[in-house]
Amino acid sequence: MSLKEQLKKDFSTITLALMAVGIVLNIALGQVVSLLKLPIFLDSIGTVLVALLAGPWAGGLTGLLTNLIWGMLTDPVAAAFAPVAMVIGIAAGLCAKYGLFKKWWQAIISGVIITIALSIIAIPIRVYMFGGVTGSGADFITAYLMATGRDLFSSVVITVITDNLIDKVVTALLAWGIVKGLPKRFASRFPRANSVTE
Amino acid sequence: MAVINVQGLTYTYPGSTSPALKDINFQIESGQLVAVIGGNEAGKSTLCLALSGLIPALFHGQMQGMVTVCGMDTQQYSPGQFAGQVGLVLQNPANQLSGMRYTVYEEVAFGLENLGISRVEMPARIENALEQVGLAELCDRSPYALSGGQQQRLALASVLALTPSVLLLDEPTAMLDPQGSQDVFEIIQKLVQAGTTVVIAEHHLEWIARYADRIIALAHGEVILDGSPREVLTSSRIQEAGINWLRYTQAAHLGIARGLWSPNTELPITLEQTLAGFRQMGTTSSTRQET
Amino acid sequence: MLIRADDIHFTYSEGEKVLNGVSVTIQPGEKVALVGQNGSGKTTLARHLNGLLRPATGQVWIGDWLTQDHSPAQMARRVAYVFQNPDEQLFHQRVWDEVAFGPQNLGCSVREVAFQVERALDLMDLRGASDLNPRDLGYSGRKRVTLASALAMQTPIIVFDEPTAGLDSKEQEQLAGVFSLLHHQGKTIIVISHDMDFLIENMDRMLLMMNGKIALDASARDFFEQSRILETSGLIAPQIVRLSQKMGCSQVSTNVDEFLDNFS
Amino acid sequence: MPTTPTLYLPGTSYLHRLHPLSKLVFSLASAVIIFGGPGGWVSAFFPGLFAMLLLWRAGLVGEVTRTILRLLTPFAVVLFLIHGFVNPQNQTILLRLGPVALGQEGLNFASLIVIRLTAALTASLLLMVSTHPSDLIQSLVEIGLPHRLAYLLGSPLLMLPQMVARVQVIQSVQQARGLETQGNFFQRVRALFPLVAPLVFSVLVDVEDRSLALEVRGFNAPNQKTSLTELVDTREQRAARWIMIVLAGFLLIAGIGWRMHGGH
Repeated sequence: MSLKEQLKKDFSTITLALMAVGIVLNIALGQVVSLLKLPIFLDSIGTVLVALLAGPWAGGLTGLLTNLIWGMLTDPVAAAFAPVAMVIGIAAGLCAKYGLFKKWWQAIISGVIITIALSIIAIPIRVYMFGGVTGSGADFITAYLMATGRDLFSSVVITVITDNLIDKVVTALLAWGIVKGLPKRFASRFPRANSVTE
Repeated sequence: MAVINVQGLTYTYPGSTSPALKDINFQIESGQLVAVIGGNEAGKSTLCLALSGLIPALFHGQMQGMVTVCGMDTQQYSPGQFAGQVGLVLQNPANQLSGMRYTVYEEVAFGLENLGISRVEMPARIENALEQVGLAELCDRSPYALSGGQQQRLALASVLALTPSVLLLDEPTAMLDPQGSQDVFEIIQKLVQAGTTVVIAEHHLEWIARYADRIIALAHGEVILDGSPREVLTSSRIQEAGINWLRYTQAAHLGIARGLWSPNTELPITLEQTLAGFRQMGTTSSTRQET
Repeated sequence: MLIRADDIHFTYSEGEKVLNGVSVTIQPGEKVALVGQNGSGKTTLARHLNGLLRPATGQVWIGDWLTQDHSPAQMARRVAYVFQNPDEQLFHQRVWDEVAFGPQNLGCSVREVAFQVERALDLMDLRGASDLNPRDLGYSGRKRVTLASALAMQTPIIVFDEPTAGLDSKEQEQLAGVFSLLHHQGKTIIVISHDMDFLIENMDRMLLMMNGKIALDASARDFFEQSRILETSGLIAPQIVRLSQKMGCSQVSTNVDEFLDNFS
Repeated sequence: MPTTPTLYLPGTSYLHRLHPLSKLVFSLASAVIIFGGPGGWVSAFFPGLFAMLLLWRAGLVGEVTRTILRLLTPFAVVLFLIHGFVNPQNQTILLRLGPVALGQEGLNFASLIVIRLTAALTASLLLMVSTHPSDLIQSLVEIGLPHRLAYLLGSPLLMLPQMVARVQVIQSVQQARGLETQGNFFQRVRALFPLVAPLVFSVLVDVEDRSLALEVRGFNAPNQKTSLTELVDTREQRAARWIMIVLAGFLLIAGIGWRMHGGH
């Protein structure tokens, strides 16, 4: 089957519109966070939502494309982290598939699993391409850890996990709450929503 | 000739227990302007989707009966095949922009590109469509820089460029201000004059009363009335459908008891009919007094 | 509670002047309609009344509060504002909780919240829906939830943005009933709307906005007598007004009964 | 409503006129060489310098430099501080400031990273500033990118401003319901769901309409699609693209070999 046919089969037009909206949500929700001055990014909530509603592959693609588009919009550096965003979507979709998004506490566990999965990809990129630095507040953690004598790699491991843990747990909880609250008619268009609501 | 033929149509959305449409039967002749009215949840939008072939193709509900549009059975053809035959315009103009094109001109081209129209043929069709909706001067603007009314006209142009023989409009003016609604209504009138078949779900009764050839009233998914505007809009049964009479009709109806409106005169639905009816009574009563 | 705007001016960051010297006083218990074309500044003016926007120059008083001294969340104690699109506010899983959100934000006691929610649900005919997911309701149901949410806040002033849009005739009549009830309770009702047929029957006073100014401020009857200014503002007069004018009645009627009285 | 600002700078320079694929291949090949080529900073320096020269000839170097400074300055400062002062591999001490010391090894490493990123950024900006996003997408469709993926890449750019505007509306709505968005930490955490959920719900409600609108405009029509605009390609550009691909592959293999023999 060609890529074209495969895509058509997996992604109906409504799934496609959902993914496009998921990408925009990833980018737009940063606004809310900056408005509330909270120490999270929430830049993968659209990815996680798509993963819950349309499965791991749709989620992964949403994440990947979000960062590529981010690269076009403001910062080509974001494109380098596209594989990380993809892993977030795939991990969230798999968690949902195996029933780890039914209860709020399961959503927290999923948030932790997503964090671990993304770290595996994010750490090498951060260390090799960026010298372990991102230009954000998290760099203080890295600096502190290195000052206490740790090497660059293990400092970045700890930084990436602490930096992402709260964000991904909050993201997973919000996404869980939203899918739970979807109108029935909408949820019926996305049969996978059952893996959260039932 | 009937361009739309609906027979025994019953449709239930997935996950729902009661049907959204129940045993609908009607035919629509070519070149007519047919209005579908009804309260909220009466089934107007569902009917539009069924006539456009999007139900059953995209919604996995239960459909019984048959819908044929331009001789094509909606259960046998895909929405892609209907795209050149049936145009559909929805309520919210912003949701109908493709999101893929940066100018009004290119936005109209989007559908033509999808249908594989050759590059040589496109400009004439785009310009014609923009001309019809009065957006020719704004062709280089961003679709997102337009007002809601202009965006809705753009949605119309995008569909018109595909030269459909049937145009379905699902409450196209619901989100527009009076000026925007007026513009859309004028375009629709011209299209009907030019021979397009138009089915419109609309709650702006005054306009329907004046221009529709026929009205189908829905309540709870069933057709409760189907006839000329004057028949339908003056029937006491449309109250069941959650629709009040026009003030003109109300005035005449209450006027009967006061001797201001003749019980033999059919109730009015336009300003002119109302004026004529009241004046007629006024002159007859005054002549009676004189004699 | 008295509303007073003193010569307010306002410009959005894009630079276009939206309010250009608006002064208006609204007495407690008035039913006021704000009309005008899109872009005339009526929504901007309404958002000054609950402190969502603050005037560049001039002052807005709500009772003894000056809006710029209070956050929008504080202003919510005095002015409730029902936005047009219900989908842009509903987030709870149950209708009951959604309606309780406002009173809870205002710090009402649990018992007070319960009382206000029940009352508002009754008013909007939502008693049977209180345990449903608000998003499972139809459009008008969702709209009624937003109306109930505002009513439950027990503010002396309520602003409604296009309240009749998307409601069918029956639901509009129900809304008119709620308006008259609120009016009897002494609340100030401010309605932004294009629906002239609804406004003429339910509002006392009409404010026409044009180019950031109040172009006409009159009782509903006097307002529609001014046919020339209405034409330039792109408004379409209500059916009953056109009918009474064409019939050559000496006075504009505001409803069908009045028309028949005037006519005979 | 404005469209999303992107990195694209409208213009008519020779770079603007090049086929998007030529610039895309240049950017990608540069990235491969910069991060994978042999010789450390040498592999990064020359593609970066070459990209700068190309931009300079097109008169775009000023804008690009500004963007690079904006994106990389904070990053570079932190990078030099961290690696200069606290990299455990620092042995050659250049300067001692009380308890901390500036090390040569850390500075070298930081310099390498900054050179690489500057070069990669220059090469990718060469594509971004001179190519309209829709032309880039069209060029990809012409070499076989499924139009469904093209939709996913293209439509978010134009939807974004609508959604950002909606964030502001939702903030207003919930503030009008008494939600405090500027309070203490716990109040702000509490405000998160009421602000996020309606945005998500309201856009999800639109998803169905969007998909229907695409369907009725033949998005899934069975025929071959055409295109309104034509991208100009030349034989020279096609040849240049192949040369760049081969060169990047060659240097990548050389780089792997170089690393296996101890380079880094």
